[in-house]
Amino acid sequence: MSSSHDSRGSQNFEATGDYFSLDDILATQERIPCTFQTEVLNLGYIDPSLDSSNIPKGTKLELPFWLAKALCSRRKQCVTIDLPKHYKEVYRDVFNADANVVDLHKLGPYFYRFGSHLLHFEHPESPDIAKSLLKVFQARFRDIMDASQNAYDQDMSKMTEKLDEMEKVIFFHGQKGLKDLQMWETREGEKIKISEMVINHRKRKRTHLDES
Amino acid sequence: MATVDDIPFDENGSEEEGEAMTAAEVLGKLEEAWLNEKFAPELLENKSDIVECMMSQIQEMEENIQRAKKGDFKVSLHRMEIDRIRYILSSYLRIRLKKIEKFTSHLLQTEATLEDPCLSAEELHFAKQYQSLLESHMTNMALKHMPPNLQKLDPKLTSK
Amino acid sequence: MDPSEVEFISEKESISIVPNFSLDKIYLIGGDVGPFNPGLQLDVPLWIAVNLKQRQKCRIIAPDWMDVEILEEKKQEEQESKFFTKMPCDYYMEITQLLLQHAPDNIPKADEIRMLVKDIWDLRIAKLRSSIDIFVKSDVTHAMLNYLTLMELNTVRPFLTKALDHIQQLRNNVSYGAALWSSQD
Amino acid sequence: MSLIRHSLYVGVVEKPPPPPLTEEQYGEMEPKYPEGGHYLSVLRPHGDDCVRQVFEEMRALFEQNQQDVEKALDGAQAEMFPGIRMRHAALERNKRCVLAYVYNRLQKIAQMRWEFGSVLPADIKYNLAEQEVQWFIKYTKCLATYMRSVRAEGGLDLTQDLKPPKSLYIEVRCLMDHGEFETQDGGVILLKKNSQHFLLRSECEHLIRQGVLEHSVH
Repeated sequence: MSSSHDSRGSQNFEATGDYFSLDDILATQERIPCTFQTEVLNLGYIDPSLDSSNIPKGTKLELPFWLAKALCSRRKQCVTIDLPKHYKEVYRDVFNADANVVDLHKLGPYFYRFGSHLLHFEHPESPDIAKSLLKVFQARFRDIMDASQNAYDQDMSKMTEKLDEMEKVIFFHGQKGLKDLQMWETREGEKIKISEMVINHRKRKRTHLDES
Repeated sequence: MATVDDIPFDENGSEEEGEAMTAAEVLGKLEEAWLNEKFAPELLENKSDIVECMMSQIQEMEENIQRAKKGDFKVSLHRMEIDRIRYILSSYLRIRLKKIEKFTSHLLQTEATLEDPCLSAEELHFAKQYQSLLESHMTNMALKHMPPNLQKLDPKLTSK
Repeated sequence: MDPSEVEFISEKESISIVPNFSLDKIYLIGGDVGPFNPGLQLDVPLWIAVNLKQRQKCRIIAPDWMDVEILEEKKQEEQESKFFTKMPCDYYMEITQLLLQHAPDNIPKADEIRMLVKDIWDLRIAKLRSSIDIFVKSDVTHAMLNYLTLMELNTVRPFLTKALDHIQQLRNNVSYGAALWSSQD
Repeated sequence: MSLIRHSLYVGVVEKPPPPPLTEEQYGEMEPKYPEGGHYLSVLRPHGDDCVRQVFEEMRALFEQNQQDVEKALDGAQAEMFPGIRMRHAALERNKRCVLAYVYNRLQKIAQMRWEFGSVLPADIKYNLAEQEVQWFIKYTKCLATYMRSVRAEGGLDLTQDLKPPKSLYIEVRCLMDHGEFETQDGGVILLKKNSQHFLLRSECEHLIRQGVLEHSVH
């Protein structure tokens, strides 16, 4: 079945549809450097290094996106945020030079999704981040496409381990298309097959038996 | 003995703009609906009249086959055709069902506002049942164990 | 969509056969077929042709375009054109595959045909990939991919829809960012 | 009050979402991936204990917030506000994580109806919470009602005809002893391991999908 064609703007990463998404939950768990602008009573325990029952004003902590966002609402800003380092200008310049060599997985497996969430903070550099995200993907796209279409039989882990999660999804869709076509050409595709879940269930049972 | 060739074509053709369609035309419409549904990300308007018409065509053909000689060469072609049509029908309805499961609450919310219903009567029934199964499970497994102000699902967040 | 489904659709295409048996007209739901007379050529849907051939009840006549000379010309044309050329048949890949599998003895120069069709396919797929890349890198939101066949489009469809969804999202980010910027001015 | 250190999602699909607010810096989480970013199709046992721990954490957060709200109403608004907000965010986050956990498991369980059929293998059932087993049964019923309602006698079994048909009959090999099987034309055949049969595609598709028979293509 086709993907959900959302085109409601960047906000939609946090709006409808993604509430139950495990990927989005993981992406919003990524952390952002924050500085507390107010003291927070009784919550010092969230960071053992604080050594205090309160979080004093001026404390610098890396908070997950979901928490930073809640503390940053327009009504009253409890924290100010700094950009995570790989969304800063230095990194953007590196991407500009050659996006293809960058290991996006290492920089955060949800590079694009988290980056899009970051725009929520309306940081002065937001427009540049947005442009950079688009450019990085545009630059990397050809390699992802070619790799996914050319080398079904080769070990692709070298290629995929540098991909962001979204890129991986795209890559595997490409691989699947190629594989389906090959199955069709060899007439393997005609064959009615045992269902995936039954196979996995059997495999697990077998390893289980082997272990015991 | 009646043969499979006695299928009346035009009698069961559904009415569209007052004109009777032949069975072949209805089949064409079904194929079109199937492909459209396959490629559209959202749920399209239901074509239950076409589905019903094709189902009864198949049924009638099957009854005729029952009466025909066993091993008749013609029969096997008719049966193959039935298999092909049944495949389209079930693939079509399956795609719709998956979409209904995916967008249940959104579909139920908008269904009321639509002039032409998107869901067939049977699909609507399924959607309602599915929705209530989902909601009661979420309540029993999670929501009712949460603090009082957190026991509701926010439809703005959860319906897609 | 699985390629087997595209093939399924192509099996509706009409093809000529020469039967070796006789039978009255058959009234199928999808339309009449026949009558069949030994040695008399007639058109039937591909799925019936393949079925009859499997039972050795007919000889299949290769479609006009399934001809070495025509395909060589086609290949040349495809090579020289920047754009996709119109294929002689929307289901060239599927029909070639099916006929070469089930009726190779009825297709003159079957091996050469297989190679040529494969070459044409490869040329077009390479073109398709470059067009996709250009499309992704450019700022246009609609691509005109004239004369692509369903099977060709189908091999990239899941991949392409995912990639385009993603690009769309990132583009929206940019306009969202730009809107913010101007509202702050 | 203390936030309970827990690791929710040990029981989830193979790729664990992160724990909600935990005691130490929210816990580092390297999601383990099966190939292709697809979640494993077999569910791990339901993480009852972990979920219960999250509920306890939520209760604690909620109670603390209630106390702080009272203090805020007594005039300490500015001091209390940031803490209330933080805890509220953690509550919403926990809620989302638990709901996503429950929801994603349900999706898998529904999928099982399509792949295993209407009877689940015992060891799969064992990994489900009692309410999940009940849900499977209800979903199966709900689906059956729908499939029956597709007009015409007997309805339309949507769990078969998953591939375009190529021929009426197919050759199959039996992968295990399955006992007697009544064919559509009334005959009875014995499905014995390694025996080969020529059956109507429509009557043996389910058995192939469930791994009793193997479709031989030449």
